[in-house]
Amino acid sequence: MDWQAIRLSVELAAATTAVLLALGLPLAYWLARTRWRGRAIVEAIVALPIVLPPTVLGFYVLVALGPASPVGAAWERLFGQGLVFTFEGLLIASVLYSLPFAVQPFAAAFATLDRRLEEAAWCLGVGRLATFFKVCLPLAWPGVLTGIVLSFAHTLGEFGVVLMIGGNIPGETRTVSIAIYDEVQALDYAAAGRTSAILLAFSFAVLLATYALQRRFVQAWPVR
Amino acid sequence: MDWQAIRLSVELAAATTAVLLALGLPLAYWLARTRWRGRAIVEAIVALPIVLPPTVLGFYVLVALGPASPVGAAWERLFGQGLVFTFEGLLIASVLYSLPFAVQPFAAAFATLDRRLEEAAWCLGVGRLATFFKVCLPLAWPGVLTGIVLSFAHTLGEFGVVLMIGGNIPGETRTVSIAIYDEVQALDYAAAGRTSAILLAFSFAVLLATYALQRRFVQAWPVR
Amino acid sequence: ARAGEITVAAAANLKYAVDELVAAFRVERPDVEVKVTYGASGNFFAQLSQRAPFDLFLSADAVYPARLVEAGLALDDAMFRYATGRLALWIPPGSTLPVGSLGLAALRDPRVRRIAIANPRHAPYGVAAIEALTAAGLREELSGRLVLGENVGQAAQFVQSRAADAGFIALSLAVSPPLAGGTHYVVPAELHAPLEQAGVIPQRARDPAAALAFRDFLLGEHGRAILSRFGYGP
Amino acid sequence: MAGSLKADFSRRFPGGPVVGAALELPLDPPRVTVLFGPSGCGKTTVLRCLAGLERPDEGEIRFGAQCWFEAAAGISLPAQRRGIGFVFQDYALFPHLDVAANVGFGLGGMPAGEQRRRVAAMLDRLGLAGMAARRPRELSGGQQQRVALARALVREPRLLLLDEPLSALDAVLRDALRDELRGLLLQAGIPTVVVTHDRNEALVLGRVLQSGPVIEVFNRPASARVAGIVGVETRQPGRVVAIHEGLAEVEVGTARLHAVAGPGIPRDVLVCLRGEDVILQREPGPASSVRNRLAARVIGIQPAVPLTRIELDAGFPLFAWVTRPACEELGLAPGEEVTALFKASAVHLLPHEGAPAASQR
Amino acid sequence: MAGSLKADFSRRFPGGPVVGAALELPLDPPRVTVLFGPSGCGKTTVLRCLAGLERPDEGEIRFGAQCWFEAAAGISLPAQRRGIGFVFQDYALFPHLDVAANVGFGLGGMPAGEQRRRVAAMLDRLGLAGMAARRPRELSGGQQQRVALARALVREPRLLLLDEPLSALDAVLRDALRDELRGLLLQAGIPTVVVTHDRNEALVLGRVLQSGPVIEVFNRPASARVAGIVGVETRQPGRVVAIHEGLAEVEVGTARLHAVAGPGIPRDVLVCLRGEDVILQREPGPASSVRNRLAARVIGIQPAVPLTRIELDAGFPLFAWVTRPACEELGLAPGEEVTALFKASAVHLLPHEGAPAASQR
Ligand SMILES: Nc1ncnc2c1ncn2[C@@H]1O[C@H](COP(=O)(O)OP(=O)(O)OP(=O)(O)O)[C@@H](O)[C@H]1O
Ligand SMILES: Nc1ncnc2c1ncn2[C@@H]1O[C@H](COP(=O)(O)OP(=O)(O)OP(=O)(O)O)[C@@H](O)[C@H]1O
Ligand SMILES: [Mg+2]
Ligand SMILES: [Mg+2]
Repeated sequence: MDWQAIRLSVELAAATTAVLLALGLPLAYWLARTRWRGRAIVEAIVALPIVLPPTVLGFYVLVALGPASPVGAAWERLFGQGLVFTFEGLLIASVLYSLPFAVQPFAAAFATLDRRLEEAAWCLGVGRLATFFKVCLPLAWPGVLTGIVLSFAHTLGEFGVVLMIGGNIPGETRTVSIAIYDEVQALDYAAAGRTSAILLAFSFAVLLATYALQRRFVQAWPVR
Repeated sequence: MDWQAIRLSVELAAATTAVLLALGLPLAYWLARTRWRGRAIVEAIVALPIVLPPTVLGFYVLVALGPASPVGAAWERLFGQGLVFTFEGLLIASVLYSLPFAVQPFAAAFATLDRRLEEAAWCLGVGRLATFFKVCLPLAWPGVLTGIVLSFAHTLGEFGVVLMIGGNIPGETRTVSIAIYDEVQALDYAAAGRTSAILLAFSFAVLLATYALQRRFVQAWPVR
Repeated sequence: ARAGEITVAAAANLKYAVDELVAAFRVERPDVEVKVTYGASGNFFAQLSQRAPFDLFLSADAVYPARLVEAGLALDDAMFRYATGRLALWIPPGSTLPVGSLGLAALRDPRVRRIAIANPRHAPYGVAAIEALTAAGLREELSGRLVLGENVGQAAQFVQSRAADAGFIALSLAVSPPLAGGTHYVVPAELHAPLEQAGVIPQRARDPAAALAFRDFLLGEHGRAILSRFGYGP
Repeated sequence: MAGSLKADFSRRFPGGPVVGAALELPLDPPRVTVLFGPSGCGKTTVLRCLAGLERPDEGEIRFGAQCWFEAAAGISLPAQRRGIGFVFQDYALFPHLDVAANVGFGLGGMPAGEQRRRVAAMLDRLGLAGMAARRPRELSGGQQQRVALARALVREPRLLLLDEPLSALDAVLRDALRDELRGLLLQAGIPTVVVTHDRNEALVLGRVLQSGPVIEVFNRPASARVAGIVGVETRQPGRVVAIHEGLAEVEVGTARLHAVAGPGIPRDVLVCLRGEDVILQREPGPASSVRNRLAARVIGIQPAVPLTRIELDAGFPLFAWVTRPACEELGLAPGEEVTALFKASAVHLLPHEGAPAASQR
Repeated sequence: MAGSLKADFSRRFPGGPVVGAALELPLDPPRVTVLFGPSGCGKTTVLRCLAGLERPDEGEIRFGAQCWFEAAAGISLPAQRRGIGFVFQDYALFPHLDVAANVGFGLGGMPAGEQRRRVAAMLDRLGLAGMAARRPRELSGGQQQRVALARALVREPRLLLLDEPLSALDAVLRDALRDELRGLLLQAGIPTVVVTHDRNEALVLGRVLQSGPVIEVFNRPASARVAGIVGVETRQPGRVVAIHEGLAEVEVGTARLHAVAGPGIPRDVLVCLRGEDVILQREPGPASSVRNRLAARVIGIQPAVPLTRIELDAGFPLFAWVTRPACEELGLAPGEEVTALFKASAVHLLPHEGAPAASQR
């Protein structure tokens, strides 16, 4: 069993989700609140990455981040190591590809918030940032959780982009989804089945725990 | 330019989204409303398909729907044609794989609805189904739209499952994402770039129109 | 009206050769329409096991066809060898790596930080690449620099994008128009087991007659000539 | 419509109180019934149970011959089929629909023209003309409340449930709407249950729950609790020392009162007296039909509209409401001595169960 | 705190009305100012502008020496830094937090123990003890309103804005809380602006906007509009026929009245008279200080609490409020002839601008 691959996948999924929260929450909040007319353009662009087949997106990202590209070259000068075929490269690609799965549900959740609750918090002297964390985030929780779950699960299963950027290097960039793919391709269905079963069981446990725990929150919702 | 593939992709994405609306909305509504303790299990299961690499999921679906399977055999008896390597087979696989992208945002949107508005509709003699369409759906619109956009866009870009179930048969099951993939594989980057550009432009136009139009709805939200 | 229509499932490394074969076949048999689907042989195997509607399967190796014959899914219980592939080391245009003079030993150069190969777990060219490196006594030294593509096509892309500095790919690919600008070194055949490529006509072929016709064309003189032009051995 | 609305049920909130109700309202002729009670006593809960939005844990509800709810048989008619109109305490307007669509929401089956006509007429009636195209969030609180009212009324339901239907309105508009509402209800012949805190509203709109006509409840509250709610200012424990000829003599503090005594009056009573039944004079004055005539000292004066509230010590704390001119003419000021007069029939005796009535809430 | 809250601004709603305000409230000593106005006139909008939740289109707001808003300079201090407390018309409680967390929400910087102590004390004070762990949706409407009040008060803001703070409460609780609230405000020394529809609330809590002490406004409304709002029942157009010694003689309908006349009274006036300033007698009685003494016929009787409203024809429509005992003693009934008495000082004359005042809303 390729435990290394499983660990790497979980790390990648966790890191991707964390980055998406950090980037996606402010972006989504802005999208939900701005009255700027160009908002629809940004929303449409955010959704675009998933329109391309992952391998193809991966190829373009590979070119964009490769050592021949300005980004890749700059990175290499700074860190003495290329961006592609590294965990950092994988992370960037995963974040890009999973962006819509996080930002869209976040933005939808913020859009339906009752603004007056925010106003009430402001009137209590609570700053905008604190209000965001203490009022908006808990109230938008079902949508935020959806974004987290979709990003995390999708990164676990992602394969095309990761293969392209990562190069399938055991212990470094071979994720469990690539491992399973390889097993299927090698007609080793038994091994593929075992690895899939472990991945599914792990994911199921994580998801179940998440949903069971969130019930507590959700009970707060339906404002009677 | 492989217009056939583009047409097929759009048809598949539209059909998938339609089926996901029909299946996903009731399922999501139920998930958001039920007090059954097993709900978290169903929610976790719904999210599972995206944890597996698409090709691997496609492989299992292929086996599950293939002529040797009970489902495939029954279908063949009924319709005189197998399920795999047909549009119908593709549709089933796409729906399965995109299920979480639709159901999760739908459910999150329904979970934050103010139940009292539904109650108000019931008290006005409006039945549950009509209330769903006239109250719940418009109020959950940002979340529902998110689910639609994610399903549609993701089906356009989907490649692993579609390749496995469809078999990449030109004019029958070769979607545009597979076509681009093939072009990249053939190192024909010019063709891949052209097809990608068309796909992206089309998607961008559709998404932009969608988001621009929905502004009208969204203005109704923030319950002052 | 056409006498027949067949769909060929062909390994990705055949792309350029088979496109030309089809064009030539069309001249000979305008009544038969040939559609080709390129992809991973492993996927085709899985699909054929589920009775995919392919009339001819041209695998990248001999294992998948053998397994289909074993499973009783091949017409006449027979597979056919149609070519032997050759492994090539390819470096991108502009690279000054002296592959011409040093051969595989050129990979020792410290400028070579990444070497792309197809995944040896399931891709025959990947297996051959490992065998060649082993035979050349470079495996230990270079294994840390390997990156694995899904197939030789992806290995080529790694190099093309300069993400990798050299790659083991099929000779047929190295001589194809998109890669012709680079430099390649044909790995001596003795360094790896022969890359036999075989095919079958699936039992459920919709038009076995037309499929047989295309197979015979492929195995015939004209066909072999085209294949050899694309770097395939007999 | 014959018969009555009979309800007898209870609803337990886990971790909260138990709300019970037992009421019978005749449907013919249609009446307006007022649900009065302190904040949090369960008024909204009772309305929600009647509407079918909340399921009681026990009991039953019948509307005429129709069974709406029966816990034992597991019957519960859904809200849609009860034919009610409900105005929610916080309006519950549809934020995505404009005012006209909100009001017309329940008129689904009707031809569009008829629908439009009715909506327009109702908006006009409630002073909302010209706002048909606004969204709820573009309305003030009082405007929203009127839209909610219009939405419920326009369907001409067979039972109307109003939870504080006028609380967000200013005095003038409330007066106007109160009369308008009464007119509408009488005209349409819709039996109605109203929750309100406004005593005038209760009086104008209908009778108070469980206790006959309105005036009756205000004068003769059935319990110390109700006495507190309807605002009987003076509530003092007393002891009945004698009864003859239907007149009880009651000791309250250091004073003695006369009160009309019903049958079965216990020894320990709660003496209830409304402030506006107390007349203040400077001199004791000549004897008259007024039975109670107590010397009192003014303790405090609180001006209010339309009356001034006078706090007195008459051997026990006593409150009186007097008009402002009277207050001026009598030269009332703290420390002044006056005579307080009130009829025996104005004094209401309740059995007193130990706890001081003032803390009954 | 010295200085005053000065605000002079206007807010235009696209497709809606323009809301304007011009007010100056002294901050020292802190006062309670009441915003009175018909539904939809812009009271909530004014509060929201003061709070910094809504941006006026023009004008400025200064609090003491601090500039809160200035349209010309593009200055607008965010709500957080204005140090206000705001009770929303529909509460706006945080649904995901329990009562204690709602009330403690604004006490961020404080040590946890101190925070808990303050929250508990405030809950106790507003009759919410024992509900600390409930969620808002598990509270009744009135309980929610009190939580909103507690949340705003516990921070001891430097300006308190209350939008109908007691509307959801029953009479007894409202009386109790009104006094409690006044106590709290006086004690804490917090300048307050209250929006209310309740005249008693206005009177007890503070002075009415722009018009000096409360009693003044009720007696001498500055415009026909205000007169309507504060509930002056009798509003009739009249013509001044003579003025001497500060007393005007006014023709109203077929009757003549005497009124105290201020300077610059025009010929066409609106005669305003509060119902509780009218005394009814059976006989004309002896002469006294009462100037106006009109023969009138009873037209209608509407019982209300605490007074009965009598509609009279005295040559013009006249309303009077009398106590119930008085009503009974006088044997009032439609058609009966009575004498209506009221002092010249009770009649208030306003310039009349053509439109009949009764339809001014
Ligand atoms: N879901 C709930 N869980 C626990 N307690 C609840 C719940 N809903 C209501 N209660 C409690 O039940 C009681 C009755 O509530 P209800 O809303 O019926 O009161 P009300 O008479 O309408 O009061 P108000 O006049 O303040 O609106 C209240 O004490 C309230 O706190
Ligand atoms: N966003 C908006 N767009 C258009 N008009 C609006 C908007 N918000 C408020 N209004 C209008 O502005 C006026 C003032 O509203 P506001 O809420 O301040 O009234 P209010 O005095 O508080 O009334 P109430 O006593 O009924 O609560 C109303 O007529 C309302 O319809
Ligand atoms: Mg209530
Ligand atoms: Mg308001």
